[in-house]
Amino acid sequence: METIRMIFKRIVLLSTVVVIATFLLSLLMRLLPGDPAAVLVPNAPEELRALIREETGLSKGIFGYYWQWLSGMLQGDFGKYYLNGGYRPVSEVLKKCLPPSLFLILYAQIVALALSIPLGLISAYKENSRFDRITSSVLFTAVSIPAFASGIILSLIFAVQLGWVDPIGYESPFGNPVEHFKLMILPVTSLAIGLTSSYTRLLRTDVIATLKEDYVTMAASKGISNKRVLWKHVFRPSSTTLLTSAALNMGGLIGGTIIVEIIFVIPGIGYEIAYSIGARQIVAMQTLIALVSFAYVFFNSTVDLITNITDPRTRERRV
Amino acid sequence: MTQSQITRSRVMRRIGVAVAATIAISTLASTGSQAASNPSAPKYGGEVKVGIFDTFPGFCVGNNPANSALMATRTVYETLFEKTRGNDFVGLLAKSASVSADLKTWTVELRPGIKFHNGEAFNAAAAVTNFMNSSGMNFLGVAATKGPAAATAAYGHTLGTAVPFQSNVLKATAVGETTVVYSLDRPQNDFLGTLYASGRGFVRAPAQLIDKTTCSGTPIGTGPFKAVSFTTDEMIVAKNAEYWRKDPVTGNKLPYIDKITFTNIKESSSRQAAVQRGAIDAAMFSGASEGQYIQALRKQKQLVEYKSPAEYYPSLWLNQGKPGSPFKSKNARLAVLSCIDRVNWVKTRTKGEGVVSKSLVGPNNIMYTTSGFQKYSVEEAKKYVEAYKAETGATELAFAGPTDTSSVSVGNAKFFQTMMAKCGIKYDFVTEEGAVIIGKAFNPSPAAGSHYNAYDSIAILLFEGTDTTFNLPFVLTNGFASTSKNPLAGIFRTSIGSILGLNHHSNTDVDKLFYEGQAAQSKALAASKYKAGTALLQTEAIMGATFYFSYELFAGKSLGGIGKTPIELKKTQRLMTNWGIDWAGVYKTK
Amino acid sequence: MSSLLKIDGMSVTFATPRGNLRAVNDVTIELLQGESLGVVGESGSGKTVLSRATMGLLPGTATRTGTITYNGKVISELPKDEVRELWGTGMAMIFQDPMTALNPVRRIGSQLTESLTVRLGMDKKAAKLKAIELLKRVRIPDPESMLRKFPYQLSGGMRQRIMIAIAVSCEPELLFADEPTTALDVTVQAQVLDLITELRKESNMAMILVTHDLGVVAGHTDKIAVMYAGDVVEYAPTRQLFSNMKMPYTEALLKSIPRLETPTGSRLPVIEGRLPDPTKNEPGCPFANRCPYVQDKCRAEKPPLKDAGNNHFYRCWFPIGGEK
Amino acid sequence: MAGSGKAHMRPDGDTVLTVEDLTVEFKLGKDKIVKAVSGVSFDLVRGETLAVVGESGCGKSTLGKAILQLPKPNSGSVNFLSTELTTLGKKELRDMRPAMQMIFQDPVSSLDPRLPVSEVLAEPLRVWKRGNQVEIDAKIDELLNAVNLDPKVVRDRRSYEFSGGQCQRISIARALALDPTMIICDEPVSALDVSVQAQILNLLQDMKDRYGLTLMFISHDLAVVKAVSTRVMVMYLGKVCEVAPPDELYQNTKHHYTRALVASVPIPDPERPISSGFIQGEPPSPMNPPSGCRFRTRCPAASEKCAAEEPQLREVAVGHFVACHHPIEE
Amino acid sequence: MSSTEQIATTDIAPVQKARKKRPFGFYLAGFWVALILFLAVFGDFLPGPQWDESFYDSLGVAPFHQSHILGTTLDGYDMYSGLVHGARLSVFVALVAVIVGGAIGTVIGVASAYFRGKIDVVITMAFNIMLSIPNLVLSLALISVLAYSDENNPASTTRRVGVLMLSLTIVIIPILGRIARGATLQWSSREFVLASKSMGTTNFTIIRKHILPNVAPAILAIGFLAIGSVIIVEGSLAVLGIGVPGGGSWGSMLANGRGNIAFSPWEVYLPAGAIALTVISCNWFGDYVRKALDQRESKI
Repeated sequence: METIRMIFKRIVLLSTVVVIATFLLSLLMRLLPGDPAAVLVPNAPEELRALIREETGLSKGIFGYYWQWLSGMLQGDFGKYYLNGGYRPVSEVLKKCLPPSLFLILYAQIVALALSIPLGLISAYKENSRFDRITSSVLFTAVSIPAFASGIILSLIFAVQLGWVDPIGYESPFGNPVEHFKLMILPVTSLAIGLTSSYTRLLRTDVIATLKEDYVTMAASKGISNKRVLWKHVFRPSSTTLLTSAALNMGGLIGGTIIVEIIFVIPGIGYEIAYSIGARQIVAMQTLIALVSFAYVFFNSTVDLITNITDPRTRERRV
Repeated sequence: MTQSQITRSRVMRRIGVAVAATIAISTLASTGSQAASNPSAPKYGGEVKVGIFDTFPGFCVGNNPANSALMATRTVYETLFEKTRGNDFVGLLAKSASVSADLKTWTVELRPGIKFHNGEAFNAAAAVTNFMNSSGMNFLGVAATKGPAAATAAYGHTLGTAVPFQSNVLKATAVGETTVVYSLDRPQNDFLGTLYASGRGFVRAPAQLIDKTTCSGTPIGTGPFKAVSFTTDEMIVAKNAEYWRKDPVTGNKLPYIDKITFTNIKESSSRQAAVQRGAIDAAMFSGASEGQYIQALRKQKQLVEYKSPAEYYPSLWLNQGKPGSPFKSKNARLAVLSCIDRVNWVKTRTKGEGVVSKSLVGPNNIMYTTSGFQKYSVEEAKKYVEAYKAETGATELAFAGPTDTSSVSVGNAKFFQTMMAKCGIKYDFVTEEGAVIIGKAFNPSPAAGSHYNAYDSIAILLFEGTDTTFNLPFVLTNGFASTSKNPLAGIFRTSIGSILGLNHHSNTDVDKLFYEGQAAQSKALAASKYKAGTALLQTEAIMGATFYFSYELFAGKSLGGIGKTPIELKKTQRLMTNWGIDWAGVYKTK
Repeated sequence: MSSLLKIDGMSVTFATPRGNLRAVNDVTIELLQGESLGVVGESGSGKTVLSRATMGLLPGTATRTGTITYNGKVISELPKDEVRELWGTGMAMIFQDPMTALNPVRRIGSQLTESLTVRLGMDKKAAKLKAIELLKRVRIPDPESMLRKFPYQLSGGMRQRIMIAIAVSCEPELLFADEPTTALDVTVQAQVLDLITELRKESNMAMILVTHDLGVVAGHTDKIAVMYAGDVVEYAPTRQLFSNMKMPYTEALLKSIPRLETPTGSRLPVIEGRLPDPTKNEPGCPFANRCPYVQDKCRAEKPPLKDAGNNHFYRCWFPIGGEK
Repeated sequence: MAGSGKAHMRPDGDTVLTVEDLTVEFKLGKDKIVKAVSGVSFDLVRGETLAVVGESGCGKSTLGKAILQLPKPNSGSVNFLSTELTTLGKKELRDMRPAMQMIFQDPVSSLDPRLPVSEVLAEPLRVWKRGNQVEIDAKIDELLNAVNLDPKVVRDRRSYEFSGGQCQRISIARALALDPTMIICDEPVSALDVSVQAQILNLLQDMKDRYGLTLMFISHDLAVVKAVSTRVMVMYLGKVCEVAPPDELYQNTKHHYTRALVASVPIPDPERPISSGFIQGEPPSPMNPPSGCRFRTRCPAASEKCAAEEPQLREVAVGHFVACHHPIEE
Repeated sequence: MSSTEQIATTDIAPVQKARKKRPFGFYLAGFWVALILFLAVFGDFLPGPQWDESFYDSLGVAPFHQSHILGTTLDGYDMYSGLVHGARLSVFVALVAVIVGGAIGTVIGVASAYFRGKIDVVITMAFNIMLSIPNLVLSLALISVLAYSDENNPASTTRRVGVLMLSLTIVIIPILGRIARGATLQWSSREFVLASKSMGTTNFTIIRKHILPNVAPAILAIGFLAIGSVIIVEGSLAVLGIGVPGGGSWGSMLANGRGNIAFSPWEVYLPAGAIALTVISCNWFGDYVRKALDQRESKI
């Protein structure tokens, strides 16, 4: 009962945040000087602009426009690209661009977690050892190299000069799985570098703090093995922070993949966002950004909710 | 001058007509023949990936894909005519054409038995439907009875930019199944160029044209390949088993390849690396901005270069019409045009791949003349600046122009800015997405207080080829002549007709000279009129030029048959143009 | 009764950025089976370090010297894995703060049965039965439902009982109780102390009770070690200590505790001054500059541990009541 | 036990503070209300030290803060120096603040770690514009001397350079800065070592005598309370149990809860072990207190009456008040 | 009474001045940041080629050329003067965004946490909303709208730089605001705040004298990290083609040189190195401040 009420409250809060965020976005769009329809289709005759104003609801004032956009979204009408005379439904574009981004993010997360969990645990356990210091400084440097620089440099070295993989492109995993994974290596690497660094640092700090907790000493004083202490008593409470942060990154990464998708020519959602912003397709842009922020808020709330239910510590705070 | 706008511009793909066949075959024809030294019998099947550098905006009349995207589009759509390497016309969907003595009635015979991908027959009625759509006649018909909004609703979101190019046609009539008669307003010796053209002359299935909701997303043509899917950056086409063409030499049924994927790889280095590595089978490049990549790829033994003639002439348009623009003053125009350091531009910006201009167009073009062309001189430019200040009382000569967001374009703009600064001219650039720039430069209905062309100046590729059909609407004061009997002239003279002349000059002597050229009965007379027109444009400093260049396609040796399959015997279409190669006869060797 | 634990000359030093910090100095203590020892001192006296060092639960920055003999076996030189064998089954520990000493993300049941299954090799079912029995022993009502609870659902007293249940689950011979009641209210403190004493009696378990409160050790220990600045300054059977204390520090400490008998409004005796800096090795008695009986010798030379007979030891040149 | 009533009030005395029916509740989400203080009444006569004793959660600290209107109580009246504080406006309340001061439990947390001692002490003086810089400096030295700290040594140091006892001295000096009438001491010694604890308790006594203060001394430790107070009020779950002078309270305990508290105090004497025999278990949650007498769930003498009816404070001996239906008979 | 006068004075522990041996990284990072700041301020007065001049005769020369110490780009721009000029733009944009955004965020965050109640709910929600849009996307959207140029007033370079800074500032506000809010929550629950309140100090004075100075180090620590991320976001925007226009900043240099990486790789490596070193230095300082802060906190 308690949980259901909490879920309900979350949903209400989530919807409020998304509605306000998207409304502000529409408001932002209306800040554009001049006629928004002229921004959408710069070289169209007035008649066409009138038609587009009608179709998008731009003619109905900010609230009318927003309501039309929102109700359209709820009914699965995600708006259109009006570029260059023709138009394409955003939903059609989404169908194409979501899978590559999701795969990219998924792989980056898997790689980052697979690397950072052992690294973080070991370097925390051996705090201030040589291993810890080397790992820390390497990761410290790695996190400071922006994805665009690492992407470009990786592509130069491994694709252009060594020719191990193709520098660009995307293949569906269902059509050509080998090629899919090969093409994903470089973009996933350049995304995962930063992620691994921040996850490892996060986990390390958390584990070091946890190791100092009385309950860890208590567990050790039972005479159980170090390994068991580390996994059963240290990792689990520490992993909550890590997983929370990983899940939060899911939403953030959708936006963060823009650069990587552009450098490696992956037709994902980041690519489409950059494109729609560049082409001033404000309706499509609003939809895409709304989806990203929805994803972010959704992951955020879900993780919060799950930790709320599974991690007794947050319940403790609540009580 | 921002050349990459040039290469990327989504405007106006042009039409050419060979009135004078002065063009030498591509100097690189021999390069193309390297493939011949590696003979292998054509094979069926296989998939091909091609790298291009433009996006796909859609496939209806109103959508105007740019150069390299047109290469993909032309695998689906075909034109009535093609141009040969000898600058003659060869019928593609058409069989032949004839013209009346007064040059005002053109009769086109179509090839029989051709079918669209959806099974519809390609016939005279279909050709007329296509003309009615692209010329705006259909739009006008609905607009007249039901109003412009209904017309827009019926014919998609925008009209094609082909409208001014076809403004000289009063009527197209189907006579029987395979004959179309075009009645012209003024005499025109180069009319066939209107029916060829990069994109403007594409023939679409009537079913596609009628349905505005699917028009831009579902291309249905007669071409060797059928569209499978497309996104902004990728188009996939698959073999059209019913294709009508056969190799006239071997009698093989075309096409050979099963599937082609065209991918937009915006970044030149990525495209270069991809084709060099063999990740893609072929990639297209522009000599205007990708010199270093072209030169690097030339060194690759595993690749073959296919080069277009150097017939692409970017120019700098100075807007005389916009309020606040300094270019109403001839001194201001002369100052800017005298300040263009072409030699260093070509060296620095095109890495030597461009050719320094001596005229608004290259020597291959019938309009070519060096007369009146403004030469580079900082001293002269400074004098003109002073004269401009004295004339107008302005404290400085300052103007602005747009540049797209690519690093090459920004680099060009920066270079241009520094160049202008040396002559004491202040140039500001605005970075905007290419499509936005085009929209604002060619704006049919500007808001109150603004102008059709929003920019003081714009560097853009509008001139090309060996003839004038494609160039004319841009240099005239209006795409519709003042005397035009075209029913569209009334409503379009103010909007569509006037937007093409980006400089918005009012020198009707120019119109006169070019119309006389079109009406000339002899090539020599036509040439002299055109050259006089060009000279006038140059003397009056209405627009300027820096260099001209060619397009290249690099393909791996796994691709055979490029440029080897003529449409008809002895009538081989061009090997390589700004809209790429003909893919119908290409096959995979492995 | 035979000797269970013997600590001989144990010192513990921590490496800190300010230099080596001497937390425990040359401590010698012996504990018989079933005996309970109170270690008393103020904060910074080294009492907690003493208990953890004995068990071997020190962080990596600490160095321990001296010998520890447990059940006749020298364990101070054993590798960590072998020492660990003793934890839980031989020596067990309960901590000061029941809020932090239970793993917040694991259920009481799993924490309670962990040593049973891992250390004693019980199967799950047996472990659960044993856990329920343990909970009953520590007077927890409704033990079955308790197994499914998380620590946050319990009050402080309950948690401390759970912790005691965990500590005694493998029937250890020696229990380290580090300030087990400091975080509890007085009424609960009394209950918990009684519980510990009762459990000890039942299974003849020895205990080292570390606390700052002389009142707590008074009723619950057999002997007491008073610590000051890392030294055991007085070490005696409980009754002996209270009736015949030798060390001025012990006396001062005892006097400064407010009592119910203290007349209202009277001034309390105080200990002036402060603890010496544990990173500096100053000569003399560490209590010298706070001692009311200080003489020159105290400042010059550190007193050795002296025997007053009856297992009573102290570290003072001039003990109360004179030397024996 | 643990009831309401005003029998112990001394309306004729020279009262500094009169608290009547004070109630403080905190909301913890929907339907979760912590009833921290429920209808507590008491008064403070000039010059006395009232000790408020109880276990954690009994509402004693909340009571102290509510008197200072930090935050304002939910209901009840607080009359300080003949001024009703609960209804005062922001400005007027602020004007009353110098007369009532507070000393907190955590000596380190009650000093801003960034400010040197001189600034800590100067702050109240500046806020109330008590003199110019020279006068303020002089006052600071006087205060530091009063709490036995050498101004020359401590003036420019910051809180983390001091031990807990020294911090508490500075806190006392700060509380004295504005010459208050009343100081509320919220567990001032419970975070300190025993030896230091005695120093602070002595100091508080000295200050009280020297400045003629009225003290309210909040503590959980009966032994500490005994040493300093002139009157003791025992609280349980937000209610008053017993009010009496300390000697009377300990020698003639009437309330079962007080008896349990007294019995539980650890005595450093091996011959007198502490006893847990009188009560068992722990206090119930203040979110959901028992009906009637709030102590009845743990009381050995509880009857049906205790559940039905809340006991009122009544006088059982001179100055000794108890709220219990079944007080302990001698 | 047994206590002597002044007892408590004699036993004050002598101040333990930790030996101020700073790690080597401190000097390294400090040197780099000082160098960058020096170049940003005095770069124009240093001798060297024009940064925006294309040297026709030295296209793409490698570093250690006699007249172009760090080489030139393929388009003939001098790398050294480009980097010096870029230092100014990148650092200027980042500093302005973080300082202004940090100041606004701090004020909002502190006020929100100090006064709690409805304001806090609204502000927390506002921060969450802003944080729900990824940094890069938010600045992209803001720039594309704010820097939109209609035909009558083309967005000038100055305006676009302004808009860029404004957008990055807006992005920074919730990030630092949330830190300020968290730190304030923690500090305002300390008893000295209550003590100050109980003495009649006004809220404004409490915030100014007690909250802000204590919250400042936490904000400083995150502020350093934020400078690093702003430099990265600016670089990303440049790679997307909408950074500082005219190609002045490091990000734009890298974006412009990206295509030439196979021909003149120093065009990418040098600005990427400059960005990475600056970000590392900023992160390092942030970490250093945070560690110092943690140490101080643990003492408190």
